[in-house]
Amino acid sequence: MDRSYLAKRLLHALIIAWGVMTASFFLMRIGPHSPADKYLATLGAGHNVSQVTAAIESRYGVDRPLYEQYFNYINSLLHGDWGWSFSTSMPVSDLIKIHWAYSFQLIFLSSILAIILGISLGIFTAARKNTKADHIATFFSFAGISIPNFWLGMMLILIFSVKLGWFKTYYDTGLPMFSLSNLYALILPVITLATGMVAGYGRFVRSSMLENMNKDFVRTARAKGLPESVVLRKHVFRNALLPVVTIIMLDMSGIIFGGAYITEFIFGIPGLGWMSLKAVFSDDYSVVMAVTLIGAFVTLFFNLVADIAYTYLDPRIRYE
Amino acid sequence: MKLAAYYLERLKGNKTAIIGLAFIIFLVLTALIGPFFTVSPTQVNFSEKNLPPIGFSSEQSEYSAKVGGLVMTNMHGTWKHPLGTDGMGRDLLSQLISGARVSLLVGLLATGLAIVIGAIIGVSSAYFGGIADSILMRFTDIMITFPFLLLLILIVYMFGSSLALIILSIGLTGWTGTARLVRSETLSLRTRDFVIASKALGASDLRIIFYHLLPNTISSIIVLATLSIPGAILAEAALSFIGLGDPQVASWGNILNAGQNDLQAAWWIAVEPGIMLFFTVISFNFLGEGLRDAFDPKGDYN
Amino acid sequence: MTSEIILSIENLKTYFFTKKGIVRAVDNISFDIRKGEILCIVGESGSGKTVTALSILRLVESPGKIIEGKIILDEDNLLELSPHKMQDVRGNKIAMVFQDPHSALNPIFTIGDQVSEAISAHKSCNKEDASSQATQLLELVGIPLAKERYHDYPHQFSGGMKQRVVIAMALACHPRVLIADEPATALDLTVQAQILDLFLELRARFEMSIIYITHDLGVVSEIADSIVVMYAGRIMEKGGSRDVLGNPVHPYTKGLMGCLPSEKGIIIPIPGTIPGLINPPAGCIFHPRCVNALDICRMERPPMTKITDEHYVSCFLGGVNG
Amino acid sequence: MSMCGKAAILSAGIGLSGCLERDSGNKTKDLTAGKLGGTFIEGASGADAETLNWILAADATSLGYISLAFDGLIAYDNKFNIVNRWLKNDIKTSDDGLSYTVTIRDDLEWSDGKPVTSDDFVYTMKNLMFADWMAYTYAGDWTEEVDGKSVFVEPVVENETTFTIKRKTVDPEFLYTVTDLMIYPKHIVSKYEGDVKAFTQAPELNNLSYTGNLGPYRYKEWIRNDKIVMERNPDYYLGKENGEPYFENYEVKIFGTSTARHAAMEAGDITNTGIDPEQVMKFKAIPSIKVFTVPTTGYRVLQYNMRDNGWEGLKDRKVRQAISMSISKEKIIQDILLGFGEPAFSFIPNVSPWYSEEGLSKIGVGALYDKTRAKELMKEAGYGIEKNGAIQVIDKKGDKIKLKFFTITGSKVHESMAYLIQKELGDIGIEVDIKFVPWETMLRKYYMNKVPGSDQPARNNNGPRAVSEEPWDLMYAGQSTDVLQPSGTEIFFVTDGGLNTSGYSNPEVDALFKKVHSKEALDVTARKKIYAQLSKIISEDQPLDFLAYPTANIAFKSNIRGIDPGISMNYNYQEWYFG
Repeated sequence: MDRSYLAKRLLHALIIAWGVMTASFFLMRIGPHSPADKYLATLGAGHNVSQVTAAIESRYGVDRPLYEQYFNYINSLLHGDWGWSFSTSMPVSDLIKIHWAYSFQLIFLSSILAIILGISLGIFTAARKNTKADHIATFFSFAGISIPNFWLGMMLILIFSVKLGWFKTYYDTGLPMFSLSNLYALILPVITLATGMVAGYGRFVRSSMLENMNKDFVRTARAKGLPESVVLRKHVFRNALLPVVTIIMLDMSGIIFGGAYITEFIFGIPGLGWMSLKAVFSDDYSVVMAVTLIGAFVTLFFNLVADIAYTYLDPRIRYE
Repeated sequence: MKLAAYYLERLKGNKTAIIGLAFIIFLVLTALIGPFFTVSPTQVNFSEKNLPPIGFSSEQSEYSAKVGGLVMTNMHGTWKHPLGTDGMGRDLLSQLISGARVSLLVGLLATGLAIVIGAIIGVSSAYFGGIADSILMRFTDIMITFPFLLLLILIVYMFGSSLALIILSIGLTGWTGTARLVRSETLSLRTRDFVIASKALGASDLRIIFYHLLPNTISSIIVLATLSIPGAILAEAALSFIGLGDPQVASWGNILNAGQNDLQAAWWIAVEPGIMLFFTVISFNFLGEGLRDAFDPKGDYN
Repeated sequence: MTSEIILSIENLKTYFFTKKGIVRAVDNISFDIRKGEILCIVGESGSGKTVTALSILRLVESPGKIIEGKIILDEDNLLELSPHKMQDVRGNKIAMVFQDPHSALNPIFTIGDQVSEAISAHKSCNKEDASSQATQLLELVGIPLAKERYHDYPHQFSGGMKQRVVIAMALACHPRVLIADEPATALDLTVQAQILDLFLELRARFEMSIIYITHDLGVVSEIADSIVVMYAGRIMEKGGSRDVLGNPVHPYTKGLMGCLPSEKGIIIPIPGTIPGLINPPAGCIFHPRCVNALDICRMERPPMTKITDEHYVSCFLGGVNG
Repeated sequence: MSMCGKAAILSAGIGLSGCLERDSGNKTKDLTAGKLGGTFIEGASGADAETLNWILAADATSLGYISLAFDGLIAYDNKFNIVNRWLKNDIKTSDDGLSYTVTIRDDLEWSDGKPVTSDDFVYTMKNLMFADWMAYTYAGDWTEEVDGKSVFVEPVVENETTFTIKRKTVDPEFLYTVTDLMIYPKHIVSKYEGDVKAFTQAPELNNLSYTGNLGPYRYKEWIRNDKIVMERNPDYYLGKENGEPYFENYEVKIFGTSTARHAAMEAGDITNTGIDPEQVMKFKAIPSIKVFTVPTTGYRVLQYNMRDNGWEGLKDRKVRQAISMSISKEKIIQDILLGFGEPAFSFIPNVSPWYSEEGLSKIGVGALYDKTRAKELMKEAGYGIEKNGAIQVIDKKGDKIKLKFFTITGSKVHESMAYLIQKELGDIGIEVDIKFVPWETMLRKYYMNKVPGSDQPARNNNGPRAVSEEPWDLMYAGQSTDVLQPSGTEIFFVTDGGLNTSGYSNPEVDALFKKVHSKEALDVTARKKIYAQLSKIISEDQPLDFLAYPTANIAFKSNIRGIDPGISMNYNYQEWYFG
């Protein structure tokens, strides 16, 4: 991977980030909502609603013409200013600083678990292709992929929290982040988020393994007299890993902004997903914009990482 | 038609795909004729609140005029409401049937829309190439990069929670996969002899696109569509679950959303629609995978 | 040439159990290979040559299965060895070179790694020894600048060079038998010739026995000491190269030779194609395509008939010149 | 400081949250020893607060948080007696009712040790609350009508701890506006004056770092949408003798679902929370928990659209009475509220000192819940014909009457009400078409109105000819009244009332509300009479159907001591402790 390629990729990423930013900026503002909405119901007799609305909109800087707001926003972004969150009354950057960790620990733990379990499941089932164990595992993978994670979360709460009382029904932010009790508290959320990932990765690894098992070089490896475990681990798996790495990387953003969102919602984890959901409902533009942009950057970052990882893992690309 | 019969024959060999197909057919039939046999899903009956399903019993608080306060009653499931009732005494069976209609409608229409948009964008991008391709693909990239659920939530929140809008927004945001697939398939077809031949014969771009390029990608599109339907169904359910569903319809997500607050008093409200969702989604996944295998020319082995 | 027999295949049956039925890919074949000889297995594609080779190494994959027979190497029946012991046979006593060098090498490991891996699989030696041995092997098979190229990846080599690497891997433990499955087919003509020369050279140098699988009678005539002609999973004719090529008995062998461009430059193809192996024709499996087929050919399977001590044919017309 | 106590539309299901006063005033002389310690955790539902910068707050939750650090001038006990907080003496109203003299304690301090002075109050009013740049949402409460123009009242500093607010017109209920007065430190805020952006984003104002000894707790940590933690204020001006407050921390924890909230209470993770009616019996059976059933200031109404885009019949009082007469308040209370409520007949809750039963039409219960009589009324109004001895309710064209019913989405109580009302009206032959809409849609499309074709900006009441964007006939909503100052509710009932979205107009009602704000009403008995008369007229007129006053069930850990259960049970919360 030479420098000009990297530069090209970065430029491409920037264009896409700009596109996402612009799209969400205008999407948020063409709707009929205004941050002054929350005051509408309380505006009693004797008030000139439009005057108060105007004052409130000017307070949050949303009274300017759209293009002006747009350029102002870009300008402040370039100066590292993410804006002011008027539904939480704090700078968006502070909000993110406080809340990202809750999302991160959930996503990190789930991903690690899903990668370990998913890959093991994939190797296990591929090595036992068409056996009973494989069929059972395949069925459970399908189930894991198909189970709606919001329902899964609810069922876990119903069974393990409400009926059995093993866990709290909500996530307790009072726990120190690096403690066993915090890890324990994250068990149900992580299961909720990771189940679909484990099943998906498992299936993907399995099919990637099977595809590579039919490759001639695997037969070559066996013909050399290598033990089957070495054949699987070295020749099949290392090759099967290539597309898996890509899929996992590309999947990351989907997980963060799909599953993690919902998981935070169910368990009351005040992560970025939940914050942005609340922000949508409060017409808090800057928070939604920031989370969207972070999401886009994370996605683009993982795309880039996938690319680099691919290059690292696949000498055919590395040396071109 | 012969080809269809051939693929059907191949599909028959796949047990899980057939199970999936059977459940989908059952669901469609239920959604179509079920409402004629059940009570209205909005019919409330406050004296039959929170009835458990058949075979279960549950302790419920009720106001008793005699006592002038609350009394605990042990409620048993009745055949009148085989799947129980919700907190307003509405029949859950009929709500679930109504939910099946909603889910199938969303799944089919939203996916259909996404496929049409995706196919048009994908095929034009590949066929015209050059600048058109770059612009369309950058646009696709932007759409892919946009956090999908957040985008959906934004649109639905902004413009109102009606079923039509939900379907439209799922369709409008879900086409990127199709576009990429159709584009890559078309790219590989574009240089094939028959396309070049018809170009040489003076066929118009549209004709080439509709008569030569699209039909040749149809099997991949069918597989993708089948596998996308659960995504659309889940997207609607997720939206409803977080409170952005169309409040006028009893969709599974809406019932789940309501059930979430009743987990202690009436667990079945949250359990039942989830089971339906799960079976529906897994059926489409089974069928989709089966179709993929059936269409796969390498799939003869085993 | 009557040196000792080192590998003997007896009544080998390898079937594939597919959903549509049983494919008799290798159906009751027997042949021997002697020390230092080059035995060519000849046949059209689909005749079971490769499955035979894989069966010898017990590398037939599901749904394929070796049903019965014996493969005797050094008095051991390979089919009765434990998987672990069989592992030690592969690459060590019997090695194999595959058809397509482009896919036979793992793209993500260096060639040096893949060659030394073959060494360390069977010899307990440290990494450096293995790698120096591997370098020697690479030199041996004619890789220029072997030391420098040790750390290169397969895609950095040409097809012919890749095949040399594959051969180097196969030679890693100086195997008694080297199975080469159409090793030159995927390469262009000049390279083919170089690879053939390499085999001849190696045989001379290591006294290896080579089972050379090909559909190319031209190649066979150049290198074979003995020949096994396969068709639809069965052996049609086998014997010394001079006998089989000089005096082909089986109509199929004759047909194959007809496929060689004759001096007059006319190619005479064999009519028809290989039958489906799930429901093979009764009697002689070749009869539907045989111009000389008799009634008995449609009913009974012809036995292996001895023509000379070293020449056998499976045909009712055996010895009769059609 | 109960701004939220003023008349308001309640947007959704109500948690316990901010409207309950948290105040102190008890004079018991217990020793601190043994009481100190523990964290009080209140379980809340719904949205988190938006800001601790009180002048910007639009939501009750924000004001609830702020009140933990900020007592306010007074508090009310459960019987609505005023308990002085920051006040040194009761507010003195001049005999002419035109000036209000406020004297605050002299031991109040900002965090930097500077004393809280009357100048701070006057500054807050004049330079912040009344300032155009601020656009304070409740500024209207501080204006009066003089010569047809709306002007602000005039605050004047008398001395270090005394200030006077002067009016030009008499309004007896202005007293309650004054008692709600809040304050900013002049020496900190003055640097932001005029710059609304800087003011909005000022860190000291957003994390309450100035509150000094003004409340029992101090800001410690706020994780948005999760919890706010306030820590014990050792300098609390009321704690000088007995060391109040006794909890080390006071925490409000927000739960996403009521399931989680109830489960947390059951498990003992939280100290107190509101309980759904269905769960009350279960919680009452738990020994470590006690449940109090207390009245609230809210009431539930069915609004009738009397504007031009509503069904014409609703303009007729008889029709409204007929509809109200067909809806059983008992059923609502028993079936939906499970007995936790009282039938409502007036905008003045029955817990209010101004409540009077005299002359009240108790429509919807007993003899006035009568569907036959309702049908007769419909016929009298011209919306029914007699057929085979029974009255068939039809509109003037002879068709079945179909009414469009709206309420907000996402609340089980709202939905249940909708279906119950639909059923009841179905019995008299009126078909009700129910639509659930989100709160914002409700506001924009159904509440806000303007004269068709005009370029008026839409507002909640643009005069009698204005109509909402979408037509509606019936609307179910929750409203709340300041029980001490029910005249605040006039915005729903007077012709030009700011929240008179349904277009009700009765000159008699207008005049009576005016009277409440006049010199005549300075006399409490006279005022009570006016209120009684208003209640009577409105209950006859039925501009809306008052359905019920719900009561709340609030669970506490049973080891909490010092609770005085009632409508404002939090008034002495700083004296509570873990026993």
